[in-house]
Amino acid sequence: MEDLYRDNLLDHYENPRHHGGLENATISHEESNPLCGDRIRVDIKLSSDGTQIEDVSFSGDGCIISQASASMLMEEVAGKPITDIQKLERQDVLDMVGVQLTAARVKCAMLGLKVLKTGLYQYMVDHHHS
Amino acid sequence: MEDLYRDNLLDHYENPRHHGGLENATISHEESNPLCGDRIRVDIKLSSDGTQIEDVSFSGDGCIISQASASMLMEEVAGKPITDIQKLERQDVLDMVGVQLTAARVKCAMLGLKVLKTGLYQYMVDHHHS
Amino acid sequence: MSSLDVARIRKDFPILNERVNGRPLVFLDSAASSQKPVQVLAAMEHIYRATYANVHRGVYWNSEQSTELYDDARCKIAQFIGAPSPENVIFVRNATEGLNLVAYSYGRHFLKAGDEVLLTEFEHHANFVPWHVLAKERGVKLKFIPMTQQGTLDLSKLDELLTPQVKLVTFAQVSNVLGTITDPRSIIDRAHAIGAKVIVDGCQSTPHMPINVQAMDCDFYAFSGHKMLGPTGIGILYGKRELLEAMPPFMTGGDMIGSVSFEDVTWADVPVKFEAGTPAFVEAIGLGAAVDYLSAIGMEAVRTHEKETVAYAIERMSEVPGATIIGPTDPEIRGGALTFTIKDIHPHDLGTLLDREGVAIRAGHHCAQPLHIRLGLKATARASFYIYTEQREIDALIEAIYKAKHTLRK
Amino acid sequence: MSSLDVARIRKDFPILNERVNGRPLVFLDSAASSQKPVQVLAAMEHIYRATYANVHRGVYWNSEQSTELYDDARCKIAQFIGAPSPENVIFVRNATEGLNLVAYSYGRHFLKAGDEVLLTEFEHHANFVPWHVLAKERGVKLKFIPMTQQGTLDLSKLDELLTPQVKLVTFAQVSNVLGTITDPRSIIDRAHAIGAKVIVDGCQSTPHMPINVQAMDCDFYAFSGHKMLGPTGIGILYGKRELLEAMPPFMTGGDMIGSVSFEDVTWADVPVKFEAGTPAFVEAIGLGAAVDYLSAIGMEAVRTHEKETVAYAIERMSEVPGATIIGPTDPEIRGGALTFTIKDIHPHDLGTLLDREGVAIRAGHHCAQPLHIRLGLKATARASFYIYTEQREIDALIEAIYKAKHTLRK
Ligand SMILES: Cc1ncc(COP(=O)(O)O)c(C=O)c1O
Ligand SMILES: Cc1ncc(COP(=O)(O)O)c(C=O)c1O
Repeated sequence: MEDLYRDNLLDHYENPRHHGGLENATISHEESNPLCGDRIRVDIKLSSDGTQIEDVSFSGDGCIISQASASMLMEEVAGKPITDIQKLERQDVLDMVGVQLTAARVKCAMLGLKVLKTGLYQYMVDHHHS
Repeated sequence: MEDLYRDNLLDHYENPRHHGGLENATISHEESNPLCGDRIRVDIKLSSDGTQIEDVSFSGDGCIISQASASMLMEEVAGKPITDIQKLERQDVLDMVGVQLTAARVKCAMLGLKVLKTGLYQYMVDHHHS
Repeated sequence: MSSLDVARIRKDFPILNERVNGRPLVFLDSAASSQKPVQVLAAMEHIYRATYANVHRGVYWNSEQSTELYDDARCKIAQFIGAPSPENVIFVRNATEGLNLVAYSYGRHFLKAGDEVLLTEFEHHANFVPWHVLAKERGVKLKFIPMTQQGTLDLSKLDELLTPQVKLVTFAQVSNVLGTITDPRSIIDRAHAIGAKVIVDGCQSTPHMPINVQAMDCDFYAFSGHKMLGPTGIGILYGKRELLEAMPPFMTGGDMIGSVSFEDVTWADVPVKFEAGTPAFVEAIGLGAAVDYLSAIGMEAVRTHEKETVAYAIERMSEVPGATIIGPTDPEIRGGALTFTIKDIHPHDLGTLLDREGVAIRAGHHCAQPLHIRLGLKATARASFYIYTEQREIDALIEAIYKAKHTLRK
Repeated sequence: MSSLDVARIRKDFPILNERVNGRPLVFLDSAASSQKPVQVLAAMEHIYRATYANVHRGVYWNSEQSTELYDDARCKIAQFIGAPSPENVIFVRNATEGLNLVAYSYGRHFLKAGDEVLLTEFEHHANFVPWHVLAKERGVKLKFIPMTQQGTLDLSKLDELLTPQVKLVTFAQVSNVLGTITDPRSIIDRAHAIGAKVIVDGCQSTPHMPINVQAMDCDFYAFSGHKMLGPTGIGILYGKRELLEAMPPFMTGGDMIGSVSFEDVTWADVPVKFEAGTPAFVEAIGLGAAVDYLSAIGMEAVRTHEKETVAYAIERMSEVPGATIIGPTDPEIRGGALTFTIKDIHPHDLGTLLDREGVAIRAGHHCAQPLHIRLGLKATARASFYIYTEQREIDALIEAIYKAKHTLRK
């Protein structure tokens, strides 16, 4: 217990980084976990050559795990090349969260990554087709 | 075991009484037990005033229990007033058979009685309506 | 002072001695599924260890024994719910299958475009989605009985809602979220007056109070065995005889036929017509043992115990700063489930934090999303009680909530 | 010499030490339903005694534990039948429900009047009646692959039968009466060539031989847990991913939804889309344990043992005056069930007489009335074998038949 909702996680929940949305975002994508109602939107501003995440911000509501892990994820990806994001996996998010999650709560932690990746993927598909 | 297929039952099976059908039957009714394929037809000749079973005969095929108990039943009801037949119950047939039957086999033993009673009942309903 | 000898009852439930996360298990999720007494486990175990064979049509001892026990179970259950005969009782997997059976076999054959189904806003998905699908497929319209602020049904407009187009009315006797107990007769009589048939979802009532389907006069009644001390994999659909006889089968196959030829098939009599294939007969016998167990305690006493328990839980929860109780707070019209929210704590976080204290509650929408939309909530927390629930477990719940608030600085 | 250590295996089946009618039980009805090893019983008992809670959406330890064990069982079963992924595996009550699911969800949505379903004359009612009902309801036509004198499928006319109207082909891999083993590929490849989908009824094959649904290339595959050491109340429908995804749900309710509002419902992904309501998850875990047990023995060894057993049974039965074996007498193409008649003795009488000797066989039409019509028989007797069957039990069967003949003076 002492571990699960430890200060770092609570801090991210109460003081979310990269939070509140972006004006002039290149990409905006939102999803919710229908089973628990957690909802996250990610706004991404790409660099002009479209290879880099210039800025990123999330908004949403839900449990501590989903919101805090989204905040951690934002910190992690801001300023990174898109190719880095594509390599991000489940385990990377679990490492950021840094505490033991049960299977049911892993889903909460993954929502941010899912929204981020799906948003980027859709953008790239659209971009490619145009 | 010694009891179940005892001589009396086997005797009725091998030498069925009132067997082979009637010419000029007043009533003929046939049914089969769909689950095991046992089949019995009962032919009844009523007395001219319609109150008495003047003669009766069965035919059919199936297991020893169904055929032997039909034979015993025929012996029992021949010459009896219809009102007696209406009173016949499950237990009466079990008493005739005289051996312990398991639930699955009781159905076999009851086929003859069912055919007899249904035939009589349908006749009476038709008769009443005409 | 409880109306049940809970300490004695708890001895029959080995799981209640287990520890979870280093703490004694405080199991407060019986509304999702109850624990099982050793008597139920022993009844099933005995079959598998000593007498097992498939039911029906076997002419050897083991098979006849299975058939007899299966038939006995049906009789016990019929008696338990006040059915006129075991022939009104169909074994299904769970309440969900029972409700789908009605939607497929009755709904698809007796409802047509323009007909209406009247339900409530607090139905479990099991009693909402099948009607939603029927509605889409057949042009049937769904209408809803509104709720009062308190979470009870507002029946003041019922007669207006009961237009001649309404062919089916269906509702949960006890809501699995609000806990609201609805008097079935208050709806059934008025529905019958316009010729509608009524389905009662008895999932949250059958385990917890005396039930008499004949007195209730419902046309169909569905419930699950696993919520009332029985095993998983078994549930019941009760139906009035003449309706069951008029309905075509749902699933078809072995056992439910009269005879089969290449050209023609006839059906067995009810209830067998609705039980295709090898039934979950060991589970049915387990449910029979569960019904024996409940009958021995007495369903009046069960209800009294839960009324006391929920009253105490309401009292304790009302003290908690930031706690909001969802649904009626009058124990007379509330079943043994207490749904609540804690200000600024997401129910999932609360569930996880309570779990670390060994306290098992449910968090989420409890398969009642439409209701949560109506309430304007994404999720809620629910603690639910049964015959083995002790007051000290409510105390443990409350204590764990305070601890969670402290951990999260709320 | 058996390929299995039957004596050791029998120690895991407590029921095999029981006496019936004063005689040691000789259980020869495993084709109807098998006995269960203590390992399977222990797996289920442990859940009920130590960890039980409902699966899905619970955020506390017990519920997560149930979910994990349930998912594990699905993985084990997928592996056991060579499915590409656990997502191809749907839990149902029994094979009958699996076949009905296909008839409702695939059949009602992808077949139209004038289409044809090709089946065999030896299908179990579970794989005949659902198609008969679909045919009547939708103007679909049923056609039958003929049989040879020997009781195998006559595939010489298969290409003629496979007209463009044929949309579905379905057959039992092993007939529950004739015992005939059909090589699925001999039909599936030709059916696929004309674009038909193929369902294999694996009820009598999955328990008895290695199965690989991918190698077989069937589109659907159904079987029951209770015939393969598992508990009652659980069965499997395997389906190819793209088909399952294209199909609408069968039953609807809790757990199988994506989201639900008053206006709209979305479905969960396969396989959950097809599992409405609280699943028989304890039974599913029991079936997982059964699959572990069978895998540890090895399905090749199981098949070899049964081939030896049925060969011995055929040999012994052939000596009995008046005995007629129904179906192939070549053990290479015969599963572990021997169906027979004894001249002038009705199978029910034989069954009763054998029961008095403790020998349990099945008598009747074995839910295959059309086949019995084709064979010109009302009923037959069937002795069926499994991993725990010993040669001395075949000897006991033969001896009991002689005794019955003597009692009935035949
Ligand atoms: C070939 C075959 N198909 C289907 C079934 C039906 O199985 P269940 O009754 O378990 O659904 C059986 C079992 O009797 C069978 O042998
Ligand atoms: C009111 C109500 N109806 C239906 C159901 C569905 O029960 P099952 O999942 O056992 O089919 C439940 C259980 O969650 C319930 O509480």
